[in-house]
Amino acid sequence: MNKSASVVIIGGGISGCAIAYNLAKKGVKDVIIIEKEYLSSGATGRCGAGIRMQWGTEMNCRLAKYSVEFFETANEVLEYAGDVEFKQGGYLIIAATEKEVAQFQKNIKLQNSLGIPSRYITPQEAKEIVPHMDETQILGAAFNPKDGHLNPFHTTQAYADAAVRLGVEIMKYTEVTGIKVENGKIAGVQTDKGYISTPVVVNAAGGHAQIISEMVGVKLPLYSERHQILVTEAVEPMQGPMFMSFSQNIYCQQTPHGSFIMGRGDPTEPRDLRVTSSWEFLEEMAKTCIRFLPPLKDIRMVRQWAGLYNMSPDAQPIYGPVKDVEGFFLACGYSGHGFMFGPVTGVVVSESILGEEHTIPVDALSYDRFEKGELILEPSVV
Amino acid sequence: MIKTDIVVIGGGPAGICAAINAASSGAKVLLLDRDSQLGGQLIKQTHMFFGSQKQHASVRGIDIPGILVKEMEEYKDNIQIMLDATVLGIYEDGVLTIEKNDDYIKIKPKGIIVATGASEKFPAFPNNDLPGIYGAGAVQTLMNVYGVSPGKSVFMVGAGNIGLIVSYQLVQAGVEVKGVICRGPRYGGYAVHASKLKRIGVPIMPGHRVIHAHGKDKLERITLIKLDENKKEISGTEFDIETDVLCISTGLTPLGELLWQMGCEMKFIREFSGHVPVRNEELETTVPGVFVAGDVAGIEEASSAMVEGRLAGLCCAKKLGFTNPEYSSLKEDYLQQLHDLRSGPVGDGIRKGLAKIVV
Amino acid sequence: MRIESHPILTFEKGKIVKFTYNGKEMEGYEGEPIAAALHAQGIKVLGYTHHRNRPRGFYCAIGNCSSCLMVVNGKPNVRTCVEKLTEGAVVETQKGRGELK
Amino acid sequence: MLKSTGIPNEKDLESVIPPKERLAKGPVAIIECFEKIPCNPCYTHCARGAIKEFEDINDRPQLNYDICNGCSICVSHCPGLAIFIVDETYSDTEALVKIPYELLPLPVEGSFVTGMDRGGKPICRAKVVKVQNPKFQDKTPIISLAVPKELSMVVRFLSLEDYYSDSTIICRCEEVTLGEVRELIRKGYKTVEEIKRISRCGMGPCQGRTCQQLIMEEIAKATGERIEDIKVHNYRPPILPIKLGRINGGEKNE
Repeated sequence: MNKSASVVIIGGGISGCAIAYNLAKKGVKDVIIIEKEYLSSGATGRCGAGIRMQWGTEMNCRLAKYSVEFFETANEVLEYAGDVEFKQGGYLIIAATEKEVAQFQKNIKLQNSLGIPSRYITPQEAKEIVPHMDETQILGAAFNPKDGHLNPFHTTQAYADAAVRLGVEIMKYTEVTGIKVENGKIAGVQTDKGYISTPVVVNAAGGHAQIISEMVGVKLPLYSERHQILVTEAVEPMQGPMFMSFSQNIYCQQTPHGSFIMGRGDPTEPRDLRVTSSWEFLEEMAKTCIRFLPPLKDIRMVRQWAGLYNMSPDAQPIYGPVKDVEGFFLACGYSGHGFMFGPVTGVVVSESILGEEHTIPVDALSYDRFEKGELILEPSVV
Repeated sequence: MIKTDIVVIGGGPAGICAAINAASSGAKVLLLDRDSQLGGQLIKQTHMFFGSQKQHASVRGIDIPGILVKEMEEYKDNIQIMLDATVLGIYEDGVLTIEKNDDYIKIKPKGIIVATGASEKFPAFPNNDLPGIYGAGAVQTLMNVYGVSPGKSVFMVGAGNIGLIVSYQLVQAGVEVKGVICRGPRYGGYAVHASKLKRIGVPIMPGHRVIHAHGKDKLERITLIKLDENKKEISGTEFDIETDVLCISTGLTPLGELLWQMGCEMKFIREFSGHVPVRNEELETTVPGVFVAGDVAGIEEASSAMVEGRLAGLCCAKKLGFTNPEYSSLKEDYLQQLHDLRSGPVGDGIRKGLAKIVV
Repeated sequence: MRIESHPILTFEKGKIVKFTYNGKEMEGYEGEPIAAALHAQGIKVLGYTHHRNRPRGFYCAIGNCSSCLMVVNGKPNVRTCVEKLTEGAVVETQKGRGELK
Repeated sequence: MLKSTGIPNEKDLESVIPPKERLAKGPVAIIECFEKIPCNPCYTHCARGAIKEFEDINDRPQLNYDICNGCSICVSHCPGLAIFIVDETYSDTEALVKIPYELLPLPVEGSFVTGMDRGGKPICRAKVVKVQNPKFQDKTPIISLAVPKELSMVVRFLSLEDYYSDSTIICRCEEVTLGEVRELIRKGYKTVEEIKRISRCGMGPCQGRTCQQLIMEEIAKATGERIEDIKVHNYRPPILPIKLGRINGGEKNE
């Protein structure tokens, strides 16, 4: 079954679906998304799905702000029949070290200058926002009431449904086995279901992005690592914001459904594609969670799982074309933040493909920044 | 973290027998059960068992755990029993996490025998979730373990051995059984069980299905419909029966979650009503050192579960280097017992299922 | 209803303990599951669901299905088909998700 | 016929069903009023003037299909409850039928009911897309039903009686119904894991122990696949829910 398309997007997560939607909206109707399993089966469906504007670099603040503003009206804009379950309960990022206090105050100044309504608050004020926290464990906190959380499956589905209505084709359970390049230009994509001739390929393969890039001979400075997460039984609403700490390594959010989703990073995690679960994570996660949020000792966890962070050297995404292979575009290296950047990814990558001016200047996130050595490291990452 | 040779998960007939034979071969065994007593579902079986003397035939199910536990005492130096202990997960490094009362425990064994049994199937019909609609196992637990009657009257869905036996047990407990139905044109259980019920006056009605349950806060009434030879509904034959308990006995499905977690190759086998592990004649799965026995390997009778347990225990120990001096003759005996139990007409399905799953 | 006489079984009961169900004082046997003690008093409805307000009783009675969740001693989501009855237990119908205090 | 059975026949209906081309353009009113009776609220309430002026109050309404935009104002004002709105552009496979409904209880938006034909015979499962009951409709709520496209001119009423078992609970923990699962399968969700993630079916404390095989059976029924070939969902620890406080940092003696 051979076919052709103007653009082939590899990866049916939020990025791939958002790019397809934006392209179709701009009139590029013959777009094909290829997904190895089902929509949001990779990092998107495995992530914590938190959305925050509280970042340490101007670039990330701008990207996140755009995304949050989009999510506020996502149900309406995408005309979704379901609900993306956007809960705007804020992010409470606690400062547990003096270094963090200083960093947060600096971050907030930057964020405020960009129109992000974050503020620095005392432990007592933090306690008023999350009454069940142990405020004696913290020195202060940064709070932005506009941050929040979504249901990643429904959000991706909303983009996918809108894209399909505009003519996009989604090939589920289809695996890319090779990418054909002729005279330095993309010629087509080989899959286990047939060949698709196309001049443009977008690499939105999440944790597998480096493998896809190798198919066209581009070696990306990316690696993937497992991040684990757990979910509890549902209880009545008791925690508004995402509770988070960079230095203490925790994020914990109650979803509108009532369950708590929490995760942490592990610096000793090997760099590979495993998504198995470990008991070590479970034990450390429970300990950290109870230390800061004591009443959660009585909540039962029901499931743990893992997903892949696609790590870039500066913990920021890579957007746009690759010089050596004409027609090959990147949307990867999110370093754990691909879901929340989904809306902006859709906009800027579609603009790159169509040669349009970027709504948000993202040239600094292009692939050649690594050659030039122009890296700005994002300090605010779990 | 507890280190041991073999962990046996599940203290029902299969698990106890597995522990006995692993321990008698010289392995250190840890036997886990999430209930506060050993015996699994035997503790609710008031009827006498079938099979041969070797599988304790004509002994009541409730009395079998006692016999097995006594046998286990012989090897008490090699067997540690942990009750009220639920295995939560098996991780990539072979570590088991366990909740026991208020404790959280980890175990790292060299071999694992999974004897987790089965869980009851849940049928779909409107209002199937009303209080008063209970699984047959639940009804048995309530009346035979805790001495509480499930209700004033019971209607039984399912006429396999469990449906027929539980109906009989309900009458013994003084509960009116208004009828027993099954979808097919013939009941599935043993004829002797059906005859016992008929003598008492319980109607057995093959070729019926529940299409609706009714009741405000709990079950009050059910609607049945007649089915033709091909289990198709005959419209216009609907009728209602008043009852406050509907007992569901539409089959069991193997509880293989831990096997999935360990990455054992699993296959859906119709004859065993669910996914069961691919295994060899010695009951070792595709993950080396992981063995299975009893209902988790495919739904059968307790008699074969006990023999499977013995075989798995013997072979798992051997795999770890603990060879019973009588290994060969015991193994041959167990295989022969299993062969005999499965050889008759009622073993048809089991033999068919095994042909698809044993490699 | 308790089964008073049985042709085969004799029930070894624990000692009688008092507990409350939605504030009402009741008696049951120590160590039996809470759901069994309630059922013996004719109480089948253990909770109501969050989304559709459906009544819920137990289904499997061996801790598999989580259909029997109640609030016990102030803690929600307790599987009462396996949770043992203790002296003075405070048992309440769970409406919806249950509150963690 | 109509005068003996109360059910309009095909010939009656021919005169009120718009041509295919019009139906393909969007919502339109179907005025099933076949008898000359002294009544004209449909005409007086149509703000667009789509119904031809009545010369005699006994005239039968004549709708100009090109002017009618299916706004549904006439529906709740028709004393005979004889006007329906049909939108065949609702989706590729479904049409939307708007029905006046004056019984209690009202159906719930998002739930599944049984679509009935003009003779009160159950004909299909139907999803309640909308329940409109503003004051100006004066207690004649309008129910929007999504029905299979080929039944757009057949379904004219609804019953809350669950003939197709759609309100049957399939997942006890998360209260997912058979109807919701069937809807997802119809939309192209073909594996247990996909259905689980979008609907939470099987994500509750029992971890799918009670519902997984039922979902597999529904997938098998809808796709014709053998149940043996249907992939199960991912099995993840823990097998049973455990309090975080029990795990807290590991074993007590560590």
